[in-house]
Amino acid sequence: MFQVRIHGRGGQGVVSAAEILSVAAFIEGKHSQAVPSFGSERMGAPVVSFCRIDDKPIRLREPIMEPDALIVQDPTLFNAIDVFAGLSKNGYLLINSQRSIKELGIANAIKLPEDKVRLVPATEIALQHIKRPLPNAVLLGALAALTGVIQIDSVAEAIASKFPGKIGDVNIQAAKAAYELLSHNNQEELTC
Amino acid sequence: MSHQQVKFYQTGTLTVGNRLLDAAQRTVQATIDRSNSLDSGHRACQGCGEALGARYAIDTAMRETNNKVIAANATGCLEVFTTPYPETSWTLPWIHSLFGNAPAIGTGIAAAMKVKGREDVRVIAQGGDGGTTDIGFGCLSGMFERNDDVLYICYDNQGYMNTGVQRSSATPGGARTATTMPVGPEPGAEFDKGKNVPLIAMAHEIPYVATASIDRLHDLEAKVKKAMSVRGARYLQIFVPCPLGWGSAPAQTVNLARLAVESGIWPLFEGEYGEITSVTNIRKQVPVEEYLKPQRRFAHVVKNPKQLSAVQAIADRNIRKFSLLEEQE
Amino acid sequence: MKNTKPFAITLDVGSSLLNKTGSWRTERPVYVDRLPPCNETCPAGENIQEWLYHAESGDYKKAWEEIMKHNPFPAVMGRVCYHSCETACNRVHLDDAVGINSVERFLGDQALINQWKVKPGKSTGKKIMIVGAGMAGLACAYHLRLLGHEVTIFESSSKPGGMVRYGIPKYRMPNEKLNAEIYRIEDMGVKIELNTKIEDVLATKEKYGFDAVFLSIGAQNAKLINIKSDESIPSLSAIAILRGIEDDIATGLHGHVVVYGGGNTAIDVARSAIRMGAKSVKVVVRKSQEQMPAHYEEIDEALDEGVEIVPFHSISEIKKGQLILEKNFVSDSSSAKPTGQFVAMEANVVVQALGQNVDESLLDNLDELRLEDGVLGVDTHLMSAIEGVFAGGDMIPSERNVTVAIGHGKKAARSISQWLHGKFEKQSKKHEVVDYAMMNTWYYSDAPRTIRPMLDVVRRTSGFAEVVGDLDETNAAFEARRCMSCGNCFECDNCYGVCPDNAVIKLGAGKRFEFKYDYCKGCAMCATECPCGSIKMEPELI
Amino acid sequence: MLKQIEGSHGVSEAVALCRPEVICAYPITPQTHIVEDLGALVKSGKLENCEYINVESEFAALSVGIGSSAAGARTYTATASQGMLFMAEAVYNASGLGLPIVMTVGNRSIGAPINIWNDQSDSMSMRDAGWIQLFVEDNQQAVDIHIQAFKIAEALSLPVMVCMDGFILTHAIEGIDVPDQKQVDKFLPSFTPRQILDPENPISIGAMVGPEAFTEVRYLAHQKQKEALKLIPKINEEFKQIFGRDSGGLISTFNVEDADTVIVTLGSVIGTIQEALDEQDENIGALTIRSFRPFPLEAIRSALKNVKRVVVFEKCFAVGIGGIVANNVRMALSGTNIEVYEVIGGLGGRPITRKSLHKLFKDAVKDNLETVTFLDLKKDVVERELKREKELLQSGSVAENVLRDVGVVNAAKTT
Repeated sequence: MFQVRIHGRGGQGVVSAAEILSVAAFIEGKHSQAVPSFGSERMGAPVVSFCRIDDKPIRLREPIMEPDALIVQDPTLFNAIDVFAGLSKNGYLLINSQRSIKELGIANAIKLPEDKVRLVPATEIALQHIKRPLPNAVLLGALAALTGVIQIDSVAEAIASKFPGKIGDVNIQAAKAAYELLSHNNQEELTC
Repeated sequence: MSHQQVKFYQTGTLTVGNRLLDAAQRTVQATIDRSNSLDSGHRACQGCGEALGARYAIDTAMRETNNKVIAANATGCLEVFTTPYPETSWTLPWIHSLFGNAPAIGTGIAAAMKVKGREDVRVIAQGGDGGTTDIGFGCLSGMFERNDDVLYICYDNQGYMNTGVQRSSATPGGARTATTMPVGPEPGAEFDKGKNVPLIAMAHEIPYVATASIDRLHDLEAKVKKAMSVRGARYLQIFVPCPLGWGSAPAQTVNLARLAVESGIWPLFEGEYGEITSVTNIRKQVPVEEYLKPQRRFAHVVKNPKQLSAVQAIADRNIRKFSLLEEQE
Repeated sequence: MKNTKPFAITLDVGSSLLNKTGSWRTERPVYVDRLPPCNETCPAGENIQEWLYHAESGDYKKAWEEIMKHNPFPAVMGRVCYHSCETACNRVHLDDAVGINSVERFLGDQALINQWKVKPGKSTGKKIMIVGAGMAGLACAYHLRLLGHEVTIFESSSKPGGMVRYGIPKYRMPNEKLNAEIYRIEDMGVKIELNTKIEDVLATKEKYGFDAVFLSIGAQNAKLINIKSDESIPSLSAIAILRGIEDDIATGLHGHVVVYGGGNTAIDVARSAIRMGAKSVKVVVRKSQEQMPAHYEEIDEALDEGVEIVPFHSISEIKKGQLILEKNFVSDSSSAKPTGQFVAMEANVVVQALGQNVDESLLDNLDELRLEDGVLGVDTHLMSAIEGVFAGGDMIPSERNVTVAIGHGKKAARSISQWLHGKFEKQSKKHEVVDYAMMNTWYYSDAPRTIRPMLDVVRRTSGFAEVVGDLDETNAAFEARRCMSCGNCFECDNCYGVCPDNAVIKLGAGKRFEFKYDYCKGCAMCATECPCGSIKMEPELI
Repeated sequence: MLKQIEGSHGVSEAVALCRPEVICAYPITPQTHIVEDLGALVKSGKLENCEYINVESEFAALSVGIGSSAAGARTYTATASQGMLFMAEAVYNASGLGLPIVMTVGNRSIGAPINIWNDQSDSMSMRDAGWIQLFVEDNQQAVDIHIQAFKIAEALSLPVMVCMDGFILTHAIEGIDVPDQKQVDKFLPSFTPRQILDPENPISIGAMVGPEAFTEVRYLAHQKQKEALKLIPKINEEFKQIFGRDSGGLISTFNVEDADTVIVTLGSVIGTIQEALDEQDENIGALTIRSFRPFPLEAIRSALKNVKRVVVFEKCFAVGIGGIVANNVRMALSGTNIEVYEVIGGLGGRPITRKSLHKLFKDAVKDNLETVTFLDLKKDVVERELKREKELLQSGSVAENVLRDVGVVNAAKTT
């Protein structure tokens, strides 16, 4: 079973991200389960969502305590809550930021091999393609590239099913852009 | 006027029937084949105004719809005295659910009829003033606001008679009830409290609102007739004296209703979409004292000049507000 | 379809009929017919409420037939009856009395226009002799015919009708109407022997083999007083003058006319004098105008026409073409007292209208019968001291007016018929009279009495044209509809409507209602809301 | 057809497949997505011959349903938490009048303190209202049970509550096989009411019943629920024939045959429990109660007859006595000497983790449990509060004090 935990703020599509990810897995014939953090959060409040992917039916209903992958849609959360809680030693980490880990001042918090950590300017990419600061689809593209747990095409199809038409198209472009970015650029510029 | 006033010198259109009127102008109650929706054998007190008002209203609705009416009834006297197991006095399809939900029950029935394409079947929800102006008020306002195709009829006897005569928001100032006893410096129910639901109903701008009284049968039937001729939410509040709760003689029931109208205490009017469209004039104005005197619940008021003039002031205000003494066009 | 309904919470319609709430009752309502005040006061015993009921729905013939059960002279009554019924009418308390008299007059005239007739009863072979073709005699004859008896009337005058013809001027009672209603009676087979003065009643009875006799010669001898006079002014009798007018004989009324007396006859003469061109007409009465016996309507109309009333005076002497009047002092309603103060009054003729006496000559051959106080005594069946000889009208002790006379005629006819059958029936007990308080008059809508259009004074004074105008087809019905049907159900359906327990059965038009005592809880709402007071609450035997 | 959709969406599609004629609801978290979807289906015309009514309260919502059901319309509504309490009077009335309404409950706690998260206090508050109560384990079952619910309700002329854990199921997106219309029409005939308001055959529904017959009315209601004990498995079988899926009927068992210890529970938590059980070696089985009303005394008794101990794990609790489900289970096991422990967990949305469950299992097999155990209770917090209680005679609102101690940050973490 592969477990993904997504952190962000209300309005950034954190819940949609988990849903799209689960649909993408579903498209690939896998079993998957997406669950939002339950609550009455309003715009801007910290939000979490979860997605489990497995080859057999998923019975587990607990929140994801030990994610295999962590997506942080908003770096300002680092000061708010313990984003990294339970992240397994060889898990993946995706952060939406133009800055470096040092600049973000989280170097000590991260105990992962460099090839599992990526910083992606998701908001910028989103603004480029979607014309709105919605990093979620972008980061899913990045996740596909970083982990290979799902195919970028499945992500695209899932986005299309969630957002038919124009909005879907631009989101797919953005996701693919991030996918390309992570597939071809060397680690250097994306980690330090 | 809400109906054609035929002025026969003998009894005009004031009596129930009149052999000199042509059939069309006679009341439903005068007909030999009226439906008697609320039939004999019910357990209402002697001279019950509510039993009378209910039969007047429902029989008319039955006549207007060719006997296709379903009624929803709130908990209260009307429900208790008509349907104690194993006997029912209702001759039309009728349901009692709860005290506060009759309007919603009506909405549900109307929705069912709509979806089944039985829009020839009309729905009436009904209750006493307690079930209408107090506990059922939320559901009533909701039914109005959605403009559901339901006629709601409130039989107003100005208190919780079923539970032993307690104060409701329709209880008039000064009245003695079990919860507003005639003791202390302000004996009886306090003045300047309570609500005027007909006017609140009009504020919802529903198609039709009217007040009626069991002493004005032609007027009452004309209003039910009118109500049945339109679709959407409609409200009718009928004044029904209660010998038990008011401490009046059973034989005086209709007469008290008459005095309430003639004194201006109970203004009769119609409204459509929030506008008052007609008023039934006072015939022979009487001082409120004539209305209050035969009722034990006002015994202390009649002896108390301050309260007496307060009641008269209310009547005078009604007469001004609805111009009950002016000739209507 | 099998019953799938849940137990107890769902019930079948009609089940409450098993619950007989009639057992709650301590009082039970009952329908009653009470006596309306109009009927009670009518001297002719008409069932006024009943004929108005038919007139209300425009069935004028039925209404007329109802009158004819009691009174053969609706057209006459509608003009000369002093209608005590209207004074008694309960509607007075609401707005104004029902114009019963004018409706009756309308119905009477309708009958004449449409020539409605009445059939005599099946012949009994009995023969009755009537003396005097006044209202009493004619009414008696009519009712005897209804009962199937043969009737012959002997009348001394040249025309039938008595005081109505000879005592009431044309302007109040046009001849053609009177003649028509009398003819209708003759048409039923009544023989009238005119110009025949009966000298010996019993002999005549014997001679023609009559089975019974009715005396109704009236009181037609003027009561004249001797006024001290130098004959400088003629002093005439009112009766003679009115008779003269009828027979078109010169009356001697001219110049300044003074009428002495305050009764209807006095007013009739005074108003006739106006019409005959008198310079002035004064009516001298001993007491106040209010105390005059004449009917107030007559007095009012007379004043309108220019008649002058001179109250509190007596005529004491006629001297040198002048009347000497003495002032009277009237303490209370008691008799007038002379004061010794005198005044003179200009006059060309004095008319005495101080009352009439019965002609005693009839009794000369009837030893058993004597007048007491100027009238003939009779028993409750109007039979005199002589078996089979009955009497009525102005000649017996009672109020003297046309309607009373007609009432006597009816009563006598029925008594005679019973006497002929061997025994008098007992008087059936009268119903309780409806009092205004027994009614719920809120239900009667307000309506002004349809005022009888008065001909204007000038036209009236110019001749003997009829004074009082007619109702027509429509307003007659509407006037009738003002009747409150006191004490008698008119099927307004109130009881049927206001019963909270459906305990009243409507039996259909004309059949009235019944109570379902199984369910009636005895709330008495029906009795309270009955407009005409024809439901009564009676205690249950418990 | 298999779809990756939200539980609420699955339920709305299932309800729509049952061709409801009147739907009436008032929004309350976490039920909202279900009625929103249904509203859209009606408005768009995808769901035909159906009236969707937006009302002013839950009380009105179920009342409208009572009216439409009595008038012969197949009727659906949904609620949760406070909404359930606000409609409580109508809940009793609907069953008392014998009206086959189907209602989804998105299980949620009841305040105060107000709390929007999952537990089962709301359904439990109405456990004796005369409704049939079916608890589902996952969203597939939610879909399948709703379809069966209409058939059970209409067969018995009794209302049915389908209880699904709020958020955990209503908001979870997972694979659901949504049946097609033809299958559902084959399984569920159109509604033939036992009683109906009809001008052609008038009746009076809702009489006042006095002491002379009230006991009998209640007795008959009880017999009807006993009937349901036979009917629910029967209809589950019929469903299986057509759709090929088994919803378990009255109960589902998991390795109980030769277990010493059995965890008995309701609803979605069984998934996590099964995972936890697979990860350990103790001889523990599990049993879920699908039908809480009627309560399957016999089925549970025979399923557990050979075990040593039963641990009832429930997301609700009767203040002043303890577990609600546990006491019903004790009744099923009365006369046996099976030890029954009750564990209260997941109140107000507190996550139920495998970690905590493993500890619980270990203690259970060692009979190292108190009769009533609160899973993951913050002992330090309650002890501090209890101490304060002792010190001050009155201590103000317990809830406030606890929240102050726990602190907002911690509260956020627990999600």
